[in-house]
Amino acid sequence: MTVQELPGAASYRPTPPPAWKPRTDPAPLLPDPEPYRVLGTGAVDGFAPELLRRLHAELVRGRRYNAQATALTKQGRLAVYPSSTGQEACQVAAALVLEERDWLFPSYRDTLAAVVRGLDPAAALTLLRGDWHTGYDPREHRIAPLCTPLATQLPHAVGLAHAARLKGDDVVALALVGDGGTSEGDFHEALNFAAVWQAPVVFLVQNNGFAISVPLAKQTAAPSLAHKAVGYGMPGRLVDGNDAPAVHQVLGEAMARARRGGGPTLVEAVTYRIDAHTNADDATRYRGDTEVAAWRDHDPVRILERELTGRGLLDEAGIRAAAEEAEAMAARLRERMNADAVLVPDDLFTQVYAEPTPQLRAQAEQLRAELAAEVEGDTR
Amino acid sequence: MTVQELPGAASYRPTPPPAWKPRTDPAPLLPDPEPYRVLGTGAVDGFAPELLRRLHAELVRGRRYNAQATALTKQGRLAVYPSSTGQEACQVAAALVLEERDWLFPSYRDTLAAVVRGLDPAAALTLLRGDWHTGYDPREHRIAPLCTPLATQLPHAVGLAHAARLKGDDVVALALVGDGGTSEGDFHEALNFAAVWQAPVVFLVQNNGFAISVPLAKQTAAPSLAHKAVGYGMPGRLVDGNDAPAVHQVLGEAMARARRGGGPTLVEAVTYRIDAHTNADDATRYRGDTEVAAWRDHDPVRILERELTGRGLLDEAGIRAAAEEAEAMAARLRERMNADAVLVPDDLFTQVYAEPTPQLRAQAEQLRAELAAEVEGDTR
Amino acid sequence: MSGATSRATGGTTATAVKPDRAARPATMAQALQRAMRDAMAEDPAVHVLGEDVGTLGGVFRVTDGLAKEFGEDRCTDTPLAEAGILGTAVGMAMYGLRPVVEMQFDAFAYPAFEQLISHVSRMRNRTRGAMPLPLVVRVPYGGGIGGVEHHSDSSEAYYMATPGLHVVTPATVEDAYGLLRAAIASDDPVVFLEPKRLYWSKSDWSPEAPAAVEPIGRAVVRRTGRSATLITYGPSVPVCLEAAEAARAEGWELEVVDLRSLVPFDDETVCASVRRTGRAVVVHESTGFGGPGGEIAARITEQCFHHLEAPVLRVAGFDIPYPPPMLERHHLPGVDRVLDAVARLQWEAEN
Amino acid sequence: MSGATSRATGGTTATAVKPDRAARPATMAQALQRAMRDAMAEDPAVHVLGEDVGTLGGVFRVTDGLAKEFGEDRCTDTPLAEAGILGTAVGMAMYGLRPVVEMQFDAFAYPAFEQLISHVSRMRNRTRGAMPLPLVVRVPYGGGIGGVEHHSDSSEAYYMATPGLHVVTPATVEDAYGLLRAAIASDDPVVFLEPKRLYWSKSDWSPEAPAAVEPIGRAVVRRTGRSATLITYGPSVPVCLEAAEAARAEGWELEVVDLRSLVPFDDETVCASVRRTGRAVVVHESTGFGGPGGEIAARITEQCFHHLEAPVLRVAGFDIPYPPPMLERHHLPGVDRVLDAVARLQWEAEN
Ligand SMILES: Cc1ncc(C[n+]2csc(CCOP(=O)(O)OP(=O)(O)O)c2C)c(N)n1
Ligand SMILES: Cc1ncc(C[n+]2csc(CCOP(=O)(O)OP(=O)(O)O)c2C)c(N)n1
Ligand SMILES: [Mg+2]
Ligand SMILES: [Mg+2]
Repeated sequence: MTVQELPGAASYRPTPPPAWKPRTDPAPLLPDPEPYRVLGTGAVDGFAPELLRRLHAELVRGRRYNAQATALTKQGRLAVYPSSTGQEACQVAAALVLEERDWLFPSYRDTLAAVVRGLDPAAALTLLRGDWHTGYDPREHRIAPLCTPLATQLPHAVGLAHAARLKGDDVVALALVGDGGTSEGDFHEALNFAAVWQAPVVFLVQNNGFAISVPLAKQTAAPSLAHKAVGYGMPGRLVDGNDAPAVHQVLGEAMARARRGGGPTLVEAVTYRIDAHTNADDATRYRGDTEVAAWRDHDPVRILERELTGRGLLDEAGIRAAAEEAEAMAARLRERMNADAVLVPDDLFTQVYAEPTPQLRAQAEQLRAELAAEVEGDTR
Repeated sequence: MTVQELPGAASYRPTPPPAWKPRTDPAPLLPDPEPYRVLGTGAVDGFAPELLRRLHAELVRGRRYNAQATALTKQGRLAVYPSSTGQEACQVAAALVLEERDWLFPSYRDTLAAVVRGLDPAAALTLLRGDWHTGYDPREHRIAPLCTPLATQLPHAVGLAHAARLKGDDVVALALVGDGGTSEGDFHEALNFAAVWQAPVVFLVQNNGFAISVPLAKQTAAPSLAHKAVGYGMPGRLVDGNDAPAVHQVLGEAMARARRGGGPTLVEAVTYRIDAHTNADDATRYRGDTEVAAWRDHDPVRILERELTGRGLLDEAGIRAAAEEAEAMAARLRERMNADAVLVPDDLFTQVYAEPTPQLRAQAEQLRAELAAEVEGDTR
Repeated sequence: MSGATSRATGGTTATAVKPDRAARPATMAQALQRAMRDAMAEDPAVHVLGEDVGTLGGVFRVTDGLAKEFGEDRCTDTPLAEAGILGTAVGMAMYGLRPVVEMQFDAFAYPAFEQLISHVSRMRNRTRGAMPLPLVVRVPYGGGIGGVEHHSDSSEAYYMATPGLHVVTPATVEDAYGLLRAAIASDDPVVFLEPKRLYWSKSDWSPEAPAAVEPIGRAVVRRTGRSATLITYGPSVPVCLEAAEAARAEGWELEVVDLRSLVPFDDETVCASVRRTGRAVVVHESTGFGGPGGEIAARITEQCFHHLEAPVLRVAGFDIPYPPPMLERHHLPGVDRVLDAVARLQWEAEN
Repeated sequence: MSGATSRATGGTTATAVKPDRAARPATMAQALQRAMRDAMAEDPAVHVLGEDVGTLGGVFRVTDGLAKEFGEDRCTDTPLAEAGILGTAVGMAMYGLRPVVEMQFDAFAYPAFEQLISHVSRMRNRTRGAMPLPLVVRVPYGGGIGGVEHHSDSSEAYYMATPGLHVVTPATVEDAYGLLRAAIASDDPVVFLEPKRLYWSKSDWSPEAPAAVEPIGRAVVRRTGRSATLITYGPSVPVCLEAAEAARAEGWELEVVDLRSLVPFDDETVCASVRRTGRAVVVHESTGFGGPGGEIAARITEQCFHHLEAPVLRVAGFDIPYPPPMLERHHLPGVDRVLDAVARLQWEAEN
């Protein structure tokens, strides 16, 4: 190519790259600069008193559940318990925004959300007591198994929501993940698939400040975790995770959006893990009392109770009733958990495949023979 | 807790979550709404004519390199060639912004960047001719091996940059990835580590519109790929990837920022893959001629040449000189590639470990014996 | 395996196709495509997803035409992220679909290992059968196609070491169809390994009269012989058949067993053959050390020790990363190496 | 393995510590900690990184005190992303550092498999030796600690099937120190498998007079005996020693070989023992099918066939996903199962 060939070279302005245009307007995707709050604001007026009281009762029950489960670890009745004390507003709201046909995708810390959704409180602890991994039928309850490998449940939620939409079913999936879990590649891939497919799924990040011992500052440099949404082309919402009505409202809006075909939303709930990571963890190694104390001041149960009593929506009798209901639940749970689980060794082999392979049948036979010999040895 | 215990319940406003504050101001992280351009704007005046002419000469050489390498696939001299025709502005600018001590992390499509950085044009094709995987010493050239598994080179770049900073060395790493590669989990994890560690690394996404046959619209719903930056807390920049001075400037600013301790930047260069994915691909199966034609109008070589000739910074002699230099390079490359590579079968075993295991020594012995028997068989 | 065949029978193809039962040359790639096509036509729950599987029809064209026939919702070009592909497929299967996932190449399945090991292989067991995952992961594997790095891995050892997966690999055009139909029909997750260098292998086959769907878990004797047994699968089956042919000149009648299914493993067929011949060589492309051959040789020895005239030998790839195209012929187990191994089966003892 | 020891010799510890060569009870976790501490003190290129390794000192406290002594730049709490941890460690090694990566549990190493297989194991080979990757991936593995799902996997088969990696696992407090020092000193990538249930096993050991750094690749005979050889490693070594003790009552003198290194494999020591005893049982926790035992049994048979009085038997975990804590004792190979296998070694033949 030479100069001669180029028409009007001096006045030439290059064509812009033909394909480029923003795919979505970024502005509406950005979260508010502050976590959204309801308690202590006029927004409380917009809530039905029944919902507020229901939230309160569930928070009280949830707090009790956490305490009871932690106590069960001390009695050796649970192998481990990752408590959600301090995060009950997220747990309760996540369960209550769901329609019956919707799906919940919990992590190991979200037993409580499963219980609030209706799962038997003892069944929800099956995994954590050292019994078989899922103590309930996920399809019956539309609760995926409590997931341990971090963020791996998120693509499942996307796939399920996408499948439901393809089938024409009105189903939304709500997937829970921690602040630490947002660093995993699966978080990224799941959110991207969800946005590209416009899948009816809502992601709730419970930012409780820590991934075991690692504080948020070592986990991310982002303005907030909700800001990650913009990179996928979905809206990001930031909410006070201890403000139960606020979480309920923000999640509810995201669910509604997903339900009407508006695609996924990323919600970051700012909260705090009051207990150690699990009963086996020693939180004093990595954080001080003052921080914990500051968060205790912003306790989800307490701030809702204050608001409701202050507004005359809840009286002493109501509070007592909630506490009693929680106590009864704890008593039933203790009783259930004090019974030894009965596990059948043969079950090791029955569900690896639809039908055991010849090799597994032989191994089951071997184990049966061993156990029979043991019994024989014992009787002799 | 009862109502009585709560002081001033009616006027209570909950404490805000104590730990929450944005970690960074999101506004400066957001990319411009339009890809940044230099050609056809007054910004050209800010560039040294030598740099502009150098860019032009390298673009011409690069275009020729792509054509020659593609021709070599037809002659069976290369196993495969993923051409960067149409993307030469990115390739050239990426190489030229680097100081000698900096590191380049290329993907399989970025042979040209390695060549512009100074790698022997034939050595750069070692992998693609079916010879050993890296035909050069990465440490000598500070060019990581051309990476095939998508986005997996990005954490390497972060780790290397981080290590250099820990050692107190003034080294910046520039890592290249495609639009498709941004969907991989490794992209996410690398950018997050980079931002948390404030590593001196720059990520350049060459958004060429396709991942093999998959168009950008099936890859992401984000406003732009540069918008992903905000979710990591690093600045995102959007640039016209066919405008060589613009790419050079934007990358240069990001490199300078990284060098002075300002941390990583994500740059999206909007460009287009003019050729098929590789010589083995048939692009007519997934895209039409009009789209390609529109992009040919915005060809990086042509728009720079027009601008320079229009401004009197380049004349016919200069254009001819660039073409001749490119032709000479192509001739040398042909010559080099027409010579058969000499590979030693024994090398299969020598570099698996620092020292071959006893097993590998035995296997090498076996192969030597087999080959000796073959030769014997042949001579007989 | 009743589960394996439960869905493959019954039902008619949705689109009427002219019946033409005459066998004519077809490639393995075509048979695989046809298997997916027929499964999709019969069962709306079958979905295909992966990188470039839609518009392009896959880089090996194995999914050619599926998006056109069934729409992009049934055959979907996904974003480029293998863990995401498999992870979303898990979710789809949880909702009752039967996803068929394509990994573009063996080495590009590695990002999906966590989903495969921690979820795909365990979901049924974890939920005590409440949530089976009927999904297929198709993985083109193996070398011999002149592919540059990461395009020629034999990764079957990883899958075999993961309980809860079926691992299947065809060696013939017929089996490609039959086994893929069985895999899609299975209520268990199946890793379906497709020998890349056999994609274009041809044989006479009629898409209208395909063989009955094979139950998963049965090996087949491809050639009978009394001297020794070659045990192999996938890309090495043609090598062993050629070796068996060549061995006749040396006076050996070699039996060739095509495993077809690595998991479940067909001890019965394999051991019956080895007990007959008394000698065995396991042949595969995968590295020897830690590769499938160790398991196979060990279990044969456990079960047939007193029938063995010689130790079970292995002919495998060297214990090295897959080499570059210019050297791969030295790495791949060929006819000569198989015959060398047969020669080392201690024939003197007999004479 | 000269490369394996090149850096471990020479140099003095940076911080003066009172020499105290008296042995006293130490746990394996302490010995591992000490190995990293001493390596970090000797060589500023050694960096430790992983989830919770800094402030907390790791969930098993194996990195306890390192961040305090060497600063957070030398012992770093990373973001929670295993591929990112290993991938950045690759980059650090490319720049000349010697990263020691901790994976928090066996099953949480799976997200890092692509980096491990496609890069860690191949970088030296790919660059023809120009870019070795001297890095260590520490993986707590195995069961028997009552861990819930994903906390008890035995994943060694995956690593063994990946050429380019060394795979090492200690069974004693002394070896924990010596082998980890050797691993950190190695110019090759080492997957260092730490038997979780031995973390708190104790023996008399002096951190001030540790045994010489072990070269990687040597098995050791832990107990001599003439009746049969038990071949094992890591968490199963104490089981086999106990079985050998119990076997005396039945009149068997069992030899116990602790492999210590799965890759490279010490054929010499193993085969010398089996040739002496004529009988062998391989014992490990990992699943039997596709597990390490197949390779081990197959290579012993190949090399010692005419010395074998019985087939090499395997005692392994069942071919199932690791079971829940309440059932794990049925899964784990214990003394009884080992003795049962010994009893099946065809003793009648001899009498
Ligand atoms: C893939 C993976 N890596 C590591 C772990 C071990 N682990 C369990 S919980 C946890 C911290 C998770 O933090 P976060 O996501 O913030 O959730 P939280 O525990 O605070 O609810 C870690 C590292 C795991 N479960 N999965
Ligand atoms: C992990 C992984 N998965 C799949 C592939 C196969 N593959 C090679 S190139 C390519 C498309 C890449 O697209 P993009 O990132 O946009 O880069 P481009 O080729 O356009 O430069 C794919 C899917 C791969 N190399 N690595
Ligand atoms: Mg957290
Ligand atoms: Mg692209």
